[in-house]
Amino acid sequence: MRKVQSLADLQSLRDEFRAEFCPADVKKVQVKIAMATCGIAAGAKQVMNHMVEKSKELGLDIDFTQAGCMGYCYAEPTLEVSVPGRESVVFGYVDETRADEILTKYIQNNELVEGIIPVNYETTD
Amino acid sequence: MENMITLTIDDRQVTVPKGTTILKAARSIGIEIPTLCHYELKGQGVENRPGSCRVCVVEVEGKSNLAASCATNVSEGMVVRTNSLRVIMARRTVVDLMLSDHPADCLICPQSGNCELQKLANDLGLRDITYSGEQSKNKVEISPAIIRDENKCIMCRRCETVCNSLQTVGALTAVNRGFGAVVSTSFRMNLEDTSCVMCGQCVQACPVGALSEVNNTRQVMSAIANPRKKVIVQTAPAVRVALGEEFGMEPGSRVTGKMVTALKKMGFDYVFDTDFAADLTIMEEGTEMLDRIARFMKGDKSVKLPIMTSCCPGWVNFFETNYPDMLDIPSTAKSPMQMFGAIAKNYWAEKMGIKREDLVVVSIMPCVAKKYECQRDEFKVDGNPDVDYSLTTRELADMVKLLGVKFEDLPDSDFDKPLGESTGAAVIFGATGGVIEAATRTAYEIFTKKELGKVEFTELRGLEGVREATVDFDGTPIHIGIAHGLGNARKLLDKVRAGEAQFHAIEIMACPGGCVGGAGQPYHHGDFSKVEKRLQAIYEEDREKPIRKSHENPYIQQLYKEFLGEPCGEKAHHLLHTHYFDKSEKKFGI
Amino acid sequence: MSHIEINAEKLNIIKDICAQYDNRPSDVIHILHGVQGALGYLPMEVQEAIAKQLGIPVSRVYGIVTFYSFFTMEPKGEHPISICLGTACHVRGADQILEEFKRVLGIGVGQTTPDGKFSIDCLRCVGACGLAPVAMIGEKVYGRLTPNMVTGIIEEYN
Amino acid sequence: MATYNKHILVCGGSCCTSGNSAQIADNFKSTLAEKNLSNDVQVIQTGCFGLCDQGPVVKIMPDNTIYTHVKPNDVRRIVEEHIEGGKKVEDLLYVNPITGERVEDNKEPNKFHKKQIRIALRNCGVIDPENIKDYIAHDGYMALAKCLTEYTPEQVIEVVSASGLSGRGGAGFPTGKKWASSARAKADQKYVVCNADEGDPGAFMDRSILEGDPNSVLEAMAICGYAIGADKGLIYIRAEYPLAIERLKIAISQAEEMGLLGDNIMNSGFNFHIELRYGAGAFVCGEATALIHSMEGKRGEPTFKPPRTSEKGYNLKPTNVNNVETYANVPIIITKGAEWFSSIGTANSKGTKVFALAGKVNNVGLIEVPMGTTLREIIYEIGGGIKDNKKFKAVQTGGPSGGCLTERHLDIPIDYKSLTQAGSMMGSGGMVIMDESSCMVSIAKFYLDFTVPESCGKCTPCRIGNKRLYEMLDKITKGNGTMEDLEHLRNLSVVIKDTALCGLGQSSPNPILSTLDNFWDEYVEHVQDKKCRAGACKDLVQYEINPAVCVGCTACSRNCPVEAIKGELKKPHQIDNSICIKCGTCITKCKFNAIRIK
Repeated sequence: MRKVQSLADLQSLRDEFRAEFCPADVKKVQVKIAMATCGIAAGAKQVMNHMVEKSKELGLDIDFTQAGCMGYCYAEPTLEVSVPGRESVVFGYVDETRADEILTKYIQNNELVEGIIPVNYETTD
Repeated sequence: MENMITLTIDDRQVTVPKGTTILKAARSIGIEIPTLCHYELKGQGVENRPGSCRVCVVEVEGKSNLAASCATNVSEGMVVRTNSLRVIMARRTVVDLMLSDHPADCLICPQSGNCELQKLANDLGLRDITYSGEQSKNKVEISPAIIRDENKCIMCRRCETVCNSLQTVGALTAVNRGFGAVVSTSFRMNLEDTSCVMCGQCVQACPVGALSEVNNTRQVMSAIANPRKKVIVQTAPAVRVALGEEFGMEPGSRVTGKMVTALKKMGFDYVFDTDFAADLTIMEEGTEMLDRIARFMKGDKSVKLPIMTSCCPGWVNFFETNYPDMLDIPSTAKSPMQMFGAIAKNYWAEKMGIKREDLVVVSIMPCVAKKYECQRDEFKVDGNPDVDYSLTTRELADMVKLLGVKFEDLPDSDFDKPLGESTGAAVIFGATGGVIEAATRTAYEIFTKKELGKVEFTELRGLEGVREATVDFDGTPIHIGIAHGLGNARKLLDKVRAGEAQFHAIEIMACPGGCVGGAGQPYHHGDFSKVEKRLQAIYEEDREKPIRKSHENPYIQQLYKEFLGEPCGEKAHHLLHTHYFDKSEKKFGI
Repeated sequence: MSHIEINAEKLNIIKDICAQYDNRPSDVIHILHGVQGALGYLPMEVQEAIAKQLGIPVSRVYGIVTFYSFFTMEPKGEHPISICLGTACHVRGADQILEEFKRVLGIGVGQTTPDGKFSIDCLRCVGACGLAPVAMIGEKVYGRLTPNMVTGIIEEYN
Repeated sequence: MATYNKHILVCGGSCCTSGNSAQIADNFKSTLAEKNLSNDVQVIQTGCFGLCDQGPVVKIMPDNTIYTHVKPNDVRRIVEEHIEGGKKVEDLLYVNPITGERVEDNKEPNKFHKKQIRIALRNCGVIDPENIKDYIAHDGYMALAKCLTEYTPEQVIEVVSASGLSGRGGAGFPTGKKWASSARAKADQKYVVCNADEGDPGAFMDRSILEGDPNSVLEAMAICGYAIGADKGLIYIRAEYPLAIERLKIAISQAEEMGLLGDNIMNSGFNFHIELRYGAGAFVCGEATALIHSMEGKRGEPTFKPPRTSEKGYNLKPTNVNNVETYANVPIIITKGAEWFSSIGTANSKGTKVFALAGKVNNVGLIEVPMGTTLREIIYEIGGGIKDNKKFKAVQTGGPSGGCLTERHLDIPIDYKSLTQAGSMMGSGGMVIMDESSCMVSIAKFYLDFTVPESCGKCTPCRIGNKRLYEMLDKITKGNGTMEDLEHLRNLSVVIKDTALCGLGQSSPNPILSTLDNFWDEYVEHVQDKKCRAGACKDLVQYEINPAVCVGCTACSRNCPVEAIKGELKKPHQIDNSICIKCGTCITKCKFNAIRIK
């Protein structure tokens, strides 16, 4: 990575990274998994590994990323799924079975599965 | 006046310099706020001010909590109440809590009568313990010189501060936390197994009975009561200027004659003076010093300088523990107390027809470490020590009190002869810089073969922690270093070790002020002005002595003629010199 | 008391860790972390070796070791079990979990099983309150515990 | 295979469930089946919407229509009018609480019902904490760049002061004032310290921020360094947080690699380096002076103030100490402005506060609410109410330094001042909800049990006083307390608060004083009636088998570890309370609820 030289330089880098990390319109399915201590303790890592494998099997092209705590400690592991053209949905209590359902039912077929957590906070942007 | 602050304490206005604490501001107008953890050796750079006992709390207008007066600086317009009901109730509760975790064996506690907690509980009128509960069960140990009863520790940290900051010995530390917190040693070991040098400054600092000296008065009284034993006593120079304090006399009162009278009343067979042996020490150490300097100047590479004094047992322990690489630097001369013992048991006893095992030598010392020194194996013959028991000034006072006499009204008596005769040079051993001054008085005359015009070397005196001076030996400059307090000693020694300082001779005393500030002296409770007054008294005593140079002591001259031969000669070497051990590997945490 | 010898291998580990911090006394807590991580615990000869490296009295090291609950002078079990007794875990029944671990392993808090496999300690809060009650075995966190899960968890390590 | 074009989300939170949301979901399913719509519209139960006072709640997607107070017999109307007819059911629509209008499309930015605003947590759960690019993509380091290029250090402090941000670690000291004090101090070296020694049992806000968004803390520390004239930052973090440490290390090295930390940052001539310092398990090290002594390699004992750490801190140099959450607020204050920040919150306290909501509440979690939110909103709307439909009893805030508040405090808008006035405190953000099964004397004892060994042992009132408080509470919970003990308990608590050296001791009696104030009857019951109404004090309860309910299945007697239960098969059993150790095993084993505590 190169060193940032100035405010303008940082701004252009930001725009470049935005296109990579949070483009205005999502073209690809994104799965974000909450991987703070509680999430990991509740099995988030295994769920993620499982989903990566399973999505390969299903031939799904998905971006998996880890994130910090989403705040739903009672429902760990939790993950957020963004499918192009749909509002993103947070699922809680995700074990391997539910992970499979999310892939085959929700992502592939727009069929919701158990464990939806309505987002109840406001973001700053 | 911008550096002055005006505030109101108990409705009285007071103006003090900025940076003054409420405690000191109150004291400046005679308002006493009780304290426990606060302990300051003024001028010695040591102040224990953790603000932790919470006894000195006061009410400051506008502050929601009570403030510790020892730790709160004054500010302009501050309004302080030191005696409101809120303050008094809080103070009582704090002391009540301390008592709830403190053994109630006051009647037989070594600190009874001197205990600051006992006094405080009494002053606050505590007659029962409201908040009783579980009491700490910690270690109690008896080392050769010091008794440690952790159950009595109130965590004031005074001992920890003197052990680490003043003395840099590092034997004591606070351990654990919460209710289990207590001042102890590494791994809760006995002091003897730690870096402790037995200097006893912790004992001097302890406000309660958690640290005290080993008490030998009972053994001494049994010996006196035993008709088969001859019991003789020697008294160190610093004792005579401090003992009076135990009887309500002014600090710095010289009570030499009364002390001798009291000792005779107690039944000692002979009352001698360690000062006699101090003169002897000067003969030996002075000769050794001149010899080393002369050989060094001639280019003898086997000789090392500086020569360092070796009278102080805390200091000897300190260098054996911390400077094992420099064991060949201190003088090999024994301390005056041990020289006295050696002469008494090997020369005087024979002369008097007393068998060694029937002679008991007692020393009265301003010192706690002497209790350890007299037990060292190299000072014993077939298990029989040259000095049997060493008592502190405080223990002597306790014994005097048993006589039921009014000490201040006792008549004066003289020491017995021959081991009771001494010079002014011996007296000043009790003050920092005194040993080296006494040695200089003799060395000068021997070296220059001229008589000294002025015997007082004021450039060697004072209370500065580390002092350096150059004395002109008739054209030859002799560089002298002096340190008192082991932290200061460490500073000086580290310089010498690093080759950053060149001295011909160095005097070191473990206790601040030298023996006048010894750990065995009456408790000064942090009032260092008492030590300064004792120091002045020492120099007065010197001025009044008819002979002020050790080599002019006729009894010393006679001793050499009759028995010892030459200073540092074969016999003198055998009886009056010793050797040192590397203790760094035997102890933990050096 | 004479020195307890510490073998050269251990001494080198200690020296290396101290050297990583240039033997700075101000880094003694990091050094203790490092040494405990490498050797498992901090017995007195280890503390002494550290003090020597740093040129400080061992009393200071000991004062620190006894102050911080993270440091231990006793060897822990191969699988140290830590029961969280934070508030969230407390109100969700952590004491019952602790009792069950004690009962199943037959040891008390601060003790190690005779075979050296397990030791039990309590800790204040893992910060995984959402999963309360929580226990840690090594660095693995077990959440939403009930007493009847305890035997199964221990079996994972047998 | 079905391809749904509509989804009906039925809230499955406990409030809605008790309002018969299961029946509602069933009705939707049967109605849709009846109309042959099962393959077009999916019905699913979800987690709590946080609209508990308006439940049961139903949301239709993708129309973003929220219906409130839905009853099972409303289902047909919704299906027929909305799903089939495409016309929304007006009288069930969610009402905008501000305008009073019914809202048809509840898609962003209509977020009136959302009680939370995520400022400190803005990136948590959003970005990849191990990739600085993701942080930069979310405007990361823009605030630092702005400060270095557009602001003087004084201006930075002005912005922070004007925002009204105050210390989130507990006491709420104004952050701008603190920075200004360090900036004023003259010294050759200054330090910026981040207090990440989160120690309150039941609190994990700081850990979550560090694990979810470590760069925001680094950026804020650099901004602080620029403002006060420090080039060195230290993060004092609990060794019990390995993941947070790992992510911080990654973030620091990535930031250094990109020149966002290090020398001559963005060619501004400003240097800033950050190092980690580990705690070692001492709660008291959360206190600033203790923390500094710990960083210096000493026992973590607090020392008296003044001097404040901003004048004489780490290595006796001016040191600014703030906690993680405080720093996490800083970058966005710089980018969005002081005015934006100060518009959130109450007159006394600006911005938001993160709480770790825990205990007997349905939605345990990490929440961030504007100052001024009420406890009721937090517990019932965000927290989804009390678990298992039990009765709310108390809420504990501020950890061992705080207190327990009750029903009558639920509608206080919370900020630093109001919580202190109510007898608790904000603290670092632990919030533990208790129901009727919690004994308040035991809770007070629990906190003292924590404080006693966590006291550093330095000052008398904390070292011995807290121990005595614990002993008195222990005596009371064992049924040996006297009314005099209650008096002593209060008196000693007051003196400890008044005389202790540091914040830990000065606040350690708070759990006792607040429970004495709010639950006096419960204390008296323990003392006079030897009774614990919560059934938590083992020495004060008796177990009893209700013979009318017991079927004699022997499950209890077989599982009793001390053989205190006797009885013949298929006949009611009895418990011998002289043997019983009140372990509770029988209660969990009994399938018939026949065993009760009295």
